[in-house]
Amino acid sequence: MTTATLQAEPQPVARVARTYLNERTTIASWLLTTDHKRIALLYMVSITLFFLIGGAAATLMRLELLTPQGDLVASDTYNKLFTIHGVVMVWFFLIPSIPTVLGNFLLPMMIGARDVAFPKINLASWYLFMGGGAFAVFSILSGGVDTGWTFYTPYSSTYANGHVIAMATGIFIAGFGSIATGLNFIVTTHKMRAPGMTWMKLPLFVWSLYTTSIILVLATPVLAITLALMALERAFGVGIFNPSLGGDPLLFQHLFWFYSHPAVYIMILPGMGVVSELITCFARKKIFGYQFVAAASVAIAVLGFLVWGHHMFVSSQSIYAGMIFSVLSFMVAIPSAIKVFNWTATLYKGSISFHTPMLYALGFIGLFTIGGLTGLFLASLAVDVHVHDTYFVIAHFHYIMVGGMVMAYLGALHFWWPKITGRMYPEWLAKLAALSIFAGFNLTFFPQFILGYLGMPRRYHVYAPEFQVLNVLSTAGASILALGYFLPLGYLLWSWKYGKIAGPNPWRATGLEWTTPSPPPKDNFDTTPIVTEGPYEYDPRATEAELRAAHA
Amino acid sequence: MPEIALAPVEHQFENAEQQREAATMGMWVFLATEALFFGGMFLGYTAYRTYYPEAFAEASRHTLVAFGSINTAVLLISSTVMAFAVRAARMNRRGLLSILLLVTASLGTAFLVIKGFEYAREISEGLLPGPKFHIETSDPVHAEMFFYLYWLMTGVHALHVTIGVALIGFFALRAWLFDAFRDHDTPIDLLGLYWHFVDVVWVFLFPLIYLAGRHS
Amino acid sequence: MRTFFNSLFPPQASNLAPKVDAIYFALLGLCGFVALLVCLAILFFCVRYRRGSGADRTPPKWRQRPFELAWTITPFFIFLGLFFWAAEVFFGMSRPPRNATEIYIVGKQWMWKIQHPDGRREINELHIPIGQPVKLIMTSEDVIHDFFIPGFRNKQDVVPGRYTTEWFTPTKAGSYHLFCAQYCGTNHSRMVGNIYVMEPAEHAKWLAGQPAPDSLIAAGERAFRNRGCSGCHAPNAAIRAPLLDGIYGKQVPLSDSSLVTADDQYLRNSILLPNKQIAAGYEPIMPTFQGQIDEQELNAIIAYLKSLWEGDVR
Amino acid sequence: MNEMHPTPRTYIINCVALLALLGLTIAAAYLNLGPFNTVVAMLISLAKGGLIALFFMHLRYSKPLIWIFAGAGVFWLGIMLVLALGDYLTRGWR
Ligand code: HEA
Ligand code: HEA
Ligand code: HEC
Ligand code: CUA
Ligand SMILES: [Cu+2]
Repeated sequence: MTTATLQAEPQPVARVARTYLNERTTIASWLLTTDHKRIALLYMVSITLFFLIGGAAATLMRLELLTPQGDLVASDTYNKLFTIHGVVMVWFFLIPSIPTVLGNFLLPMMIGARDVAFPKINLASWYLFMGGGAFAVFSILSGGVDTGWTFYTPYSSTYANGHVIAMATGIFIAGFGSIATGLNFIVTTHKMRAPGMTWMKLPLFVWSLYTTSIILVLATPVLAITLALMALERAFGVGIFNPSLGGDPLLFQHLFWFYSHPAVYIMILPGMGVVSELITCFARKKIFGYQFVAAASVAIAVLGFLVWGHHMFVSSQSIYAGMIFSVLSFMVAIPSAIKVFNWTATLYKGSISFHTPMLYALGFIGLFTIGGLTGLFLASLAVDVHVHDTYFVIAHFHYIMVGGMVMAYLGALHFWWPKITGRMYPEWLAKLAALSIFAGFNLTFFPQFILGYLGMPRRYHVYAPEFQVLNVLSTAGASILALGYFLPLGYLLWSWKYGKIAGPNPWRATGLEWTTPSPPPKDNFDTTPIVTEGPYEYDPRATEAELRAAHA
Repeated sequence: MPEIALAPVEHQFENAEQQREAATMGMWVFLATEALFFGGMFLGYTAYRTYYPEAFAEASRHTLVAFGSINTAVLLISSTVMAFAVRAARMNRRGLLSILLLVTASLGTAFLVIKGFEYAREISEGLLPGPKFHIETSDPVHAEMFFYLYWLMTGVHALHVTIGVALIGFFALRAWLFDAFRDHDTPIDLLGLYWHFVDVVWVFLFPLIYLAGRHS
Repeated sequence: MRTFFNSLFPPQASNLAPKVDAIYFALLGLCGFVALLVCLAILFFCVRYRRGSGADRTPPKWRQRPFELAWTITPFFIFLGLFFWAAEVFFGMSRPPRNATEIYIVGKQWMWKIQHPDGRREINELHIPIGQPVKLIMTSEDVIHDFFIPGFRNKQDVVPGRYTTEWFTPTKAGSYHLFCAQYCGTNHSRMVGNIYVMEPAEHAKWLAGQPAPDSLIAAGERAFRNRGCSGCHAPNAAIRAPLLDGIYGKQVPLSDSSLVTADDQYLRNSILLPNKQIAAGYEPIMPTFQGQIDEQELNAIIAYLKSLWEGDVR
Repeated sequence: MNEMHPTPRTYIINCVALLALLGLTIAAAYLNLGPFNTVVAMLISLAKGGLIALFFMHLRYSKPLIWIFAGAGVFWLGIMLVLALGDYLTRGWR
């Protein structure tokens, strides 16, 4: 293993280099920074906090579900827990995760720019995010909300108790933060590329951020207006969605899913981008079918807008609409398939090493495939009638969102950690964490597929006793998972101070971001780079030859 | 709205050309999001109108078509003036620019005042949905739905007009006092785009609200 | 072994269950195969081409495009096939047979109220005989609920303000879970019940043991009188209003010169929102009964109106 | 961008055209065209919106990229309306 590592010699640091971290150190210099790298770190800290809130809610939920009776918390509390969990995990953790942390940090560097196009708007987006977060936390602390993350009317607008309006306001505001980020990324990708950085030379991570941003910009405003209408209905009895005032509750669902289905691709595309980077780097091979992988991102972003009705197969929408949405849902799976197959093909004849980021990437492919394939079950009309709103759906999306996206996020953090901090994380501890997360994850969520087909509905605080065994397994897995998540939290912090010095390019990866010192200086590049090569000029044979030479 | 660059070229850009193109593009992207923001309400309107065409037609007859038409004209003319203002900025004619901006803002204000009179009349006639809502039609439930949508859509639009008027006034002042846009007309360009967009939204609102049931 | 299997797989107790399960198993097979293929390929490459393995790494000669096309087009056709199969079954699920027993379901926070055609009522329990198709006509008094019977593989949202339907033919005697599958507030998870599927003879015995019901139609007829409907709609009424005999299932001409079929939804709207659709040739004078008649009484009235139906068009 | 710019004449003509279309749409609304009233009204609105975008918003003189983003908003709005109405209009079908 030691011989297999290809880390460059740590560079002796003669004098303290000027980096974006030590350039200025006052608190104000952080809170008022317009440097994309610092904003990325602000986001990193914030979403970690939100992940802990969402994770704490999940922990309590899993504990409650150990027994079929509701003995740990009351029904209302349980309902608030899954609402908090869903809202926080989706809008305050997973949607911002890779785009705002790694996207902010890397996008300008990857295309050879000094910053994003609108640095002040970038900072503003963080404040919007935190403002929205403040509303959400307020509504949690002052009693919570019990509508589920989907806020279906007329329950949310008329019958629910709790601070629905505060929560909706929080999401509304945070949504504008998302829009600002998306707008920034789109313009940055279009206008800030270094000379020679053509579209066909863009790293696939940039492609994925770009397509994600398109969704952010075109879908989020619909969520904003939908939640605003719901809040108005709740506050003033405006009857848009209220059947007793002549409204149609399904209109809310149409509007909500018009946003929320594309939003699931906001949650997976950046992960796919990360995996494309990791697979190539650790297999030392050019990606197989670059153009197809890039085009698949675009296809997912566009087709993703055409399938929202698959969440409404049994909602009493027209059966003909159901059929259209079903066939389109199958079609949106094709670009995902293209990606999976191309990643697999990339491994062929590579020179593969298994550092922690690669473990996460491989985990992503496996778990995303399972999650995606079960999405096909859900897209099949007759089967969805049975499994809709059961734990089958819960398992489906956790496989993609936790097994896929959270893995990709952790993989990306480990991969770019040396760039962000200038330090290496401890490899063995990190591998241990990756493996326990993988094992814990499967133990938590695999049983839920079975539970779902058995018919256990979701959002159930008490359940039929015959479901208990599988639930106990799931809770056991969740404990392992929780421990697995705490490890990186600890050792990454530790390594910031005590980790090995990493040097500019510990992975010997291609990509402009690796041509800068670690951590990078404030303006990233001394001179604007000129790009002549494609993004993945790796050569597995050269790597092998070097390795043999080192041995001899 | 994309920020207004004070320094000619900010550090992240290579040159002024890149900076201007980035800002213009940012504005267009922003307008696309605005279109979908309004789009949610348009969908609600379309869905209910296809379901309850009679109720919507009858309710629509309770709106004041004269006021609506005048207001449309006011906005169209203000857009024209705005277009001239953008041109004045490009030609570095500070005085003309501030005057044209002021005219645009006044037309915007006129729009709001007229809309305000309309609102006042509708409230007094019981056309504000709520406990006091009252309308002489055969399907009051869905006539009320029309008025929910009416207040929402015109309300959100009026909010946009208000923001526009405030910004235009502020820019007029800056042009007049500091000659802030000499050789630097991008902000005025963007402001113009925003104002024209608000106009386009109204162009669609007008027939949906005022003209839905005029022929019968 | 059997019990172990039963703890992993729900009972198949309706005509729909085998059809849905067939698709499910086909998907399991297909997706399991694809997942296995992908994972095995990854595993194989990871071992064979691990760094320093000495395997041959000369770049292969073949071109990429054929591969890309193959793995774009193959899933496309597989997916189309899956879609048609599942849609076909789904379509069948949404078309109840004509001879189905019609049972009215009203969901409310947090219980199921069930009215049989003969007027018997049950709460959170439904007793039905084997082999007889059942059509549920469902609505809600407050928020959206969902009538879910895992053993039957069927579920349908129950939406306030309108009727939704769901049907099945029970095929196996026993007791099956009924769950509310749409989140509806505090006691969502307690909005559960049981479906008892009985042999016809046993069902008859059970029926005999029940107190004699006031039939739904009789209740409806009473309500029709008490609520004053007959004051306008009786043949001898002073006010001119349409006669309702035989209305169900007919094409009714409306004042805007369109035609509608007088189905459950239409009757419901005529009573709650009478001015939404005006029968051609009448004044819109019928008062609305929204907020005065509750869902169960409404169901009774509609059942009564349906019983006035003569003729054979359905 | 600077070479080709609308002249004051263009703006004035555009303004007059817009006001004329406004008159037309009002007049059309008082004719009974059956279901076509809405169609005509929307077509005229599209024309007006198009004129504003093309000339006042300088779309006509802009790069293709700007066209794409202007089109994207409209296109996605279309997706929303068409697919959602696909549900609303077929709900009664059996
Ligand atoms: C990141 C998040 C994410 C992603 C990427 C997806 C991706 C997909 N989802 Fe999922 N989904 C959710 C998150 C996500 N989903 C959430 C959160 C919910 C529940 C919301 C709620 O109600 O709270 C949900 C619910 C949901 C439903 C509604 C279920 C219900 O409530 O009844 C449906 C139905 O069609 C569905 C389908 C799909 C499909 C077809 C895909 C496809 O994009 C998947 C494509 C990928 C693959 C198919 C795998 C790789 C392909 C191959 C290896 C190809 C080869 C295969 C063959 C040839 C067979 N999802
Ligand atoms: C988007 C991302 C996301 C993520 C990352 C997760 C992560 C997890 N989720 Fe999920 N989940 C959703 C999104 C997500 N979830 C959504 C959208 C819903 C639907 C909500 C709804 O129905 O409205 C849902 C619903 C949901 C349910 C179904 C609830 C129900 O319907 O009744 C369950 C049940 O097991 C569950 C479990 C978990 C678990 C065990 C994790 C684990 O991966 C979490 C692991 C993390 C930790 C463990 C953090 C570590 C921190 C601590 C342990 C702090 C401990 C401190 C104290 C307790 C003081 N989630
Ligand atoms: C004041 C008189 C009046 C009363 C009371 C009244 N109706 Fe009616 N009803 C009418 C008239 C007039 C029409 C035809 C115009 C219309 O469609 O609204 C009508 C139409 C209907 C229709 C539609 C018939 C068709 O041919 O389309 C139904 C069904 C109906 N009523 C049921 C009821 C029921 C049930 C009640 C009591 C709960 C009731 N009505 C009470 C006057 C009345
Ligand atoms: Cu009723 Cu859930
Ligand atoms: Cu979806």
